[in-house]
Amino acid sequence: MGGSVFPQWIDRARPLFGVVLAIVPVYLIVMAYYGGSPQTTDVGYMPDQPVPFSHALHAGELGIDCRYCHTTVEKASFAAVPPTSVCMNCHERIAADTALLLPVRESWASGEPIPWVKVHDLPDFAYFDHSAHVSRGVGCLECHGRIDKMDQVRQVASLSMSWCLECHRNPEKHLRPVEFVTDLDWKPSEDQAILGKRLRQENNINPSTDCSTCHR
Amino acid sequence: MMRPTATLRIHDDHVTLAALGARAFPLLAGIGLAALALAAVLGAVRGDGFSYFFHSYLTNYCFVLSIALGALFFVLIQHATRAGWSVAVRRISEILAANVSVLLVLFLPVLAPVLLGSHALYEWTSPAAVAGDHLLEHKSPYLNVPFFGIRCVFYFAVWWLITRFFLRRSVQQDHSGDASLTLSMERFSGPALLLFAVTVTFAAFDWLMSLEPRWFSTIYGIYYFSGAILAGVAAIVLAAAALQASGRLTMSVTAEHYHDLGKLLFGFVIFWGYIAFSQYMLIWYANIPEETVYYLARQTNGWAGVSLALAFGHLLVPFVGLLPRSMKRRKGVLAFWCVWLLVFHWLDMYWLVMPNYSPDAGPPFGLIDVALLVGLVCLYLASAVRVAGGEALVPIKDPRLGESLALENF
Amino acid sequence: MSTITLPAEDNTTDDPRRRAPLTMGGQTLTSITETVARIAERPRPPRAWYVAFAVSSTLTAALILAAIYLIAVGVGVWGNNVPVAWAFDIVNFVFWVGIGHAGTLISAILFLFRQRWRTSVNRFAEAMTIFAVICAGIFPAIHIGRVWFVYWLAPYVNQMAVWPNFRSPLLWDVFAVGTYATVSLLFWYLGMIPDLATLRDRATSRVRRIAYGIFALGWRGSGRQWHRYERAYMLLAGLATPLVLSVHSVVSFDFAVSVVPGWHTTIFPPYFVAGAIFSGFAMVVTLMVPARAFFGLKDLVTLRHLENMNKVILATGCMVGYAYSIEFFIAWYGGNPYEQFAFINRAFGPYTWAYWIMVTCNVVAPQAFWFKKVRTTPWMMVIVCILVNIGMWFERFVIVVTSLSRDYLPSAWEYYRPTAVDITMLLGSFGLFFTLFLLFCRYLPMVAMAEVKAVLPHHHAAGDWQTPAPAEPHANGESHQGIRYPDQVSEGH
Amino acid sequence: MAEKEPTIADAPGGAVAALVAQFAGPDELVEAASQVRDAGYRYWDTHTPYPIHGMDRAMGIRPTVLPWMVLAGGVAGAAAALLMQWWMNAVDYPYIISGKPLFSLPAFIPVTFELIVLFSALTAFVGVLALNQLPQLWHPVFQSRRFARATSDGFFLSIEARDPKFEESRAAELLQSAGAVAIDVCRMPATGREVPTGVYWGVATLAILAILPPLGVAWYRSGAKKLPRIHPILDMDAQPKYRAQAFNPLFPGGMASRPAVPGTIAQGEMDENTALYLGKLGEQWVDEFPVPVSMEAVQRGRERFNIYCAPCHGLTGEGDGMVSQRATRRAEPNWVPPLSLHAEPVRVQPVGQLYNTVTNGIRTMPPYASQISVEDRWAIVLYVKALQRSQHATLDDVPEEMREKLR
Repeated sequence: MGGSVFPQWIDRARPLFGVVLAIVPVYLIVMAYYGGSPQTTDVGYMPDQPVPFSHALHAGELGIDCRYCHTTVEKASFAAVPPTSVCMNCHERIAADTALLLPVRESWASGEPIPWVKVHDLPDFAYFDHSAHVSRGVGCLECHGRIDKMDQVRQVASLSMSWCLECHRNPEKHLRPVEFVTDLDWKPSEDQAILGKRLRQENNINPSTDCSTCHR
Repeated sequence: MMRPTATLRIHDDHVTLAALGARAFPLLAGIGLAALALAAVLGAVRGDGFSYFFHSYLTNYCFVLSIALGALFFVLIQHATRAGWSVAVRRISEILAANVSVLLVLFLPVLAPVLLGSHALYEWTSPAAVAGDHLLEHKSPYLNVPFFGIRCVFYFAVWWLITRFFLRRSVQQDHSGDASLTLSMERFSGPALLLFAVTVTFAAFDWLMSLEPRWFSTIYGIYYFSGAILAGVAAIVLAAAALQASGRLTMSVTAEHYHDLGKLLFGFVIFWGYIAFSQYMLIWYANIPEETVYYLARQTNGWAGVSLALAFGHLLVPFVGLLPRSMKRRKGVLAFWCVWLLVFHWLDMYWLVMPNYSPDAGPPFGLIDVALLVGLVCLYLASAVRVAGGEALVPIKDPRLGESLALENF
Repeated sequence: MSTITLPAEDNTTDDPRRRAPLTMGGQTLTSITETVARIAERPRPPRAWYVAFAVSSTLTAALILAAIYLIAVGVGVWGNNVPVAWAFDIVNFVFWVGIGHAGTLISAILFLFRQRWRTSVNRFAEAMTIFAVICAGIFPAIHIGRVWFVYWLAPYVNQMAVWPNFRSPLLWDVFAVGTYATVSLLFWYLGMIPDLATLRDRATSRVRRIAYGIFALGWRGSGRQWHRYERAYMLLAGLATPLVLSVHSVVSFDFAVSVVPGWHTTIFPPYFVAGAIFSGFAMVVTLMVPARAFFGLKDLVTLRHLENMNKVILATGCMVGYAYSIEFFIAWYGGNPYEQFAFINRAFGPYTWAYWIMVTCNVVAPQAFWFKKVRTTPWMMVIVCILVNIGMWFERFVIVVTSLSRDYLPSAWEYYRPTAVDITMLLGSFGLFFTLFLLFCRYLPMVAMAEVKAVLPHHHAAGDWQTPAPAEPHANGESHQGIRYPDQVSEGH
Repeated sequence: MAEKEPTIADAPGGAVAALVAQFAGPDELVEAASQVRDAGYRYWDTHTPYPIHGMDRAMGIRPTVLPWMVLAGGVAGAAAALLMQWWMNAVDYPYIISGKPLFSLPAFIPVTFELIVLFSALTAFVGVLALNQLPQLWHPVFQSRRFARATSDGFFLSIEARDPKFEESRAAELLQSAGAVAIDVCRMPATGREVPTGVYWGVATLAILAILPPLGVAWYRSGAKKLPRIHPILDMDAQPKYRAQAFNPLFPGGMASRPAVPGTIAQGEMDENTALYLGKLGEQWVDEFPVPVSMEAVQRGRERFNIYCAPCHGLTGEGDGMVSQRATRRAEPNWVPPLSLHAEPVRVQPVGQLYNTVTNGIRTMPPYASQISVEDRWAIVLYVKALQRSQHATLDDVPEEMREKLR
């Protein structure tokens, strides 16, 4: 049986096959990185909330400080979602009859909490202390973005480990005077590098990068 | 079945020392004795109770001994593997190995003072040092003078028996051509290797490791062995090259043999590096004070330079140097690397012994070291010349000689 | 000494005046091809193959089920406890990695030592290596507990912004075993390309021609190809030789860099390597003896080959015995009470049975190979080799379990008992090994045909002292039957 | 066999591609190879079942560059390993482990060694295939029927037609005189020369299909998503534990955080000090601050006031906060604008009463006890007092040296 089972063109097509074979692993790796990146999987999470609460209105237009509602941010490890009573501080009298606020009133009446959907949710194996950051001058903006411009809250940072570490290793870029932590519109009055360095020294900020800092 | 050319080669070759031996022996013996005498005088002048002399002597003795032991191992392993390629150089290694009686005599300057109650070399020989020292007391059933002496006698007896056996049989075959002698050497080579392993290990423990009697390392015997085989093979190459330079063996030993010996050198350079690294790495990593103290002494007070010199000179440089094929096939180049390796093997012995003498003052070196090296090497060579006598320098009737003469590397 | 005639059935002569033939039965180029290729070309293997395959694949299935159960439930289904956190898993890992050392050793080191007898057994042993490394790789991967994160061991750019710890011996293992598996596979495959081409050219069905054709890569056995091929083969052999030493040394570092009594001892690297070769060769012989009888390879894999391997087993067995003794001696000599306790506890403590199985099988049993009769009698050598394999498994068991079970703190002392999952996975790993091995026997050339042909006497006679009788070719076109040569070969220089 | 004429087998097909000659044995082939080499051909080769000793010389093959490639591979492996370990463990992720230096050469040697071997071995393998131009599944010599023996027991020599010196009859003559026992003429196949367009179409289709996944990911990445974060392996991501404000179906209201049992007094909240906690002593509002009065307290009070009070009361306490303004704008029917804090009734209130208002609310103002701590409430009262004072200051309040200016 003379001859190869393979036709002659097989050899001519070798460069083509070679290129395809070389591209396939590169393609798969790039896809895994691109598709698996937290930029893809995490950023942009914008769930519908039971009440169409607008931060753009309350925090933006009305200028209510974050801490009016999220009262624990400065002293607890978690940033509390306000209880219905805080809503009712105003909405007992303002827009008290609107349909949009019906779930709030129902909650107020029944005592059942409003099932808000958590947007910035870290994995359970990561320990995060909110107060440690806010009370040292890491602005809300650094993690949450311009909440005061969002009608519906959306995750803007990846909240991945490398993202955390980036700041823990070089905190200067992300520091501001403590009194401005909630000021989403704040701009440094001097070079951020110099300011950050000074603030870091003044406040003795030495973020740990030990595993047990976050995984405890 | 030998090719006619191969058979002719061995018949035409100049394979005995003949007159050279008669000339060289008195010269070597004279120089050796004179150098030893000079060293003894220098040692006495120092006025340190011969402490430096003994340490330097042990360094140089272990160096010379390692050449003989390396050559002995070469003989044994060739028989154990029924090697054919090495037959042309096997007699050289047999002769280099069979100097045990002289080595025993030369060991007396180490052994006798120990027996006579000197504590210059070994701390554990001093009852004052042992008393109250928990570790030394614990080890005293092993580390005591009488048992030390008995073991020394045992090592030399074993080596004497083995080397005699192999040299005698081999020479006998030169005359009788009896192939069954080869068979008997092959059969004995296995048990001989076992005895060799045990004696070399414990000799290294006794003579070198016990210099620092609180320290220990299970790989120590293999460490000494790995350097010894390197020294032995290097000596075989140099001996063959020297004999060829004197017009002997010019047809029997070819570039192919040098190539194979060079490969062995290359392999054992790596093996030494592997063993040395294993010992260092495991002690460095575990970081237990009772073990690291050994390396601490060798990387402080100027000893770090010696340690680094060993890493480069004993491993990295010869590794690169012996890697190309052409380096192994050219006699002159290979001889250079053999001298290089012997120098660094000597430094290795020095590194084992001398930090014990001057852990704080840094590496000492003086005329006394040179005199002892020259003296011991010359006496050893004189003995080798005597051992070779008038016999052939190639096992001329070995049944596998033809195979060796026709050796061709791929 | 002109022509030497030998008894046809035995080439185990010790006569130093001649080299025993490497192959028996008057082999020719054609007969070698026929003998080896026919095994892979049978339309269906004999019934015994099916029986063996059924058994081994059942065990493999058990392994898979046990692994799934373990992954689903957790590592707690093993008998591992505190402080014996390493037990069967690491024992099996070290055992299989050790078994995997024979192949590359035969292929690479014996190649460099010009031991021509290796040609008949190297393919077989290399295949074993790869299968053993596969079996070995399973255990540490599972032992990490979250097997789905096994890729974390690799240093890749990740969103956690962390890198593996290169100062950890466990990561060295990843690199060592990974490199070893890769290089062994390359070496095996490169050596097989000419033989795959043989199978391709003999294939009668289109499927086989395509399948073997693809894997033979279009090999034409051309002079220029052989030239580079031989050089590449030698380079790979040169690389694999230190590699094979490094792999088990790195495995030994897992133990020896620690400060656990009984683990931290400097002789571990060479001792582990010797043990690995020891167990690997024993496994080769154990499998080779039935395989050569079963597949009709007795003329290619002769008693001489087996005897040579048995000698290596004897030599490495003595090295292992040496290491045991030196360890014991230094444990006393070192004067460290913990070290002393560890060794006394090994020999006379709760695991005394394991220790004495180990000593009996590893040190005493191979001493039988001092006798030529045992070295050259198949059933005897198989018994010894099986004992050695058992002993080497127990060696790892003794090292791992006895040292861990008696921690520094007596309050943490615990006796280790394997669970059913442990035992299933041990047996299952054997099942996987034999399954792969049986597939190899069925579809691939078991003997390196091209290499055996190359050591038939005529070939290397060109520059050799053994000039054979002039060849008498019977070349006559279509009915070319190959060329007969005298069956007298040297086994090495 | 030299006297016997070789058989020449030809087959139908296109142009001649190669001549394949069979030889009786290796020695004959080596001899023939040196003849063909001397004849000056370039594209020719020998084919044997195993490497023939001496063939390199006979064919005039120069030593391959492969060893140098492998050496380069090894050096690259060493460099890559050392750089990688240095960068990863000593620079980018420095972390002290078991007291070892960040760059620990002894510990880095095993991996360095393994990568040297790995890179060298891969170079050797890829290099030998590349130099041999493998895989090459089709070759003219495969056209020869007898060539199949080249991998078993035949010894062949082929001369390809692409050789500039090739001429069929001359080449055949040369092979005959060199002692060939048989010669096969290999011709180009009539069909199958060109790569079928289907292959290109297939590759193109795959290429187009391959664009879809990245496009999909890009789309998902760019927009807002209703799906919570996708972690393919959740593992310990969701642990069986409850965090603050999490949902737990076991409890009423689904609240995982349990409220304190009624009557519980947390540490530090034992409100025995009624002046502090209630702003009262008996039935009387306290008129003195039960906390230290300091500038820091005023600052703190201002900050808290701006957070909690300013939305309605305005930053100056005039009652013109943003919320109030918006409610007024929207004409909320239930909305009652807050009283100015500067109004007389408020100004005269004792601090205890102001504190009570913050704590418990008053009229339409809700209580703020849950949002503001006791200390902060007092701070706010302090700040309110300061605010009020600022609107009703007398000249006596101005420091002496400044009074002149005001006049």
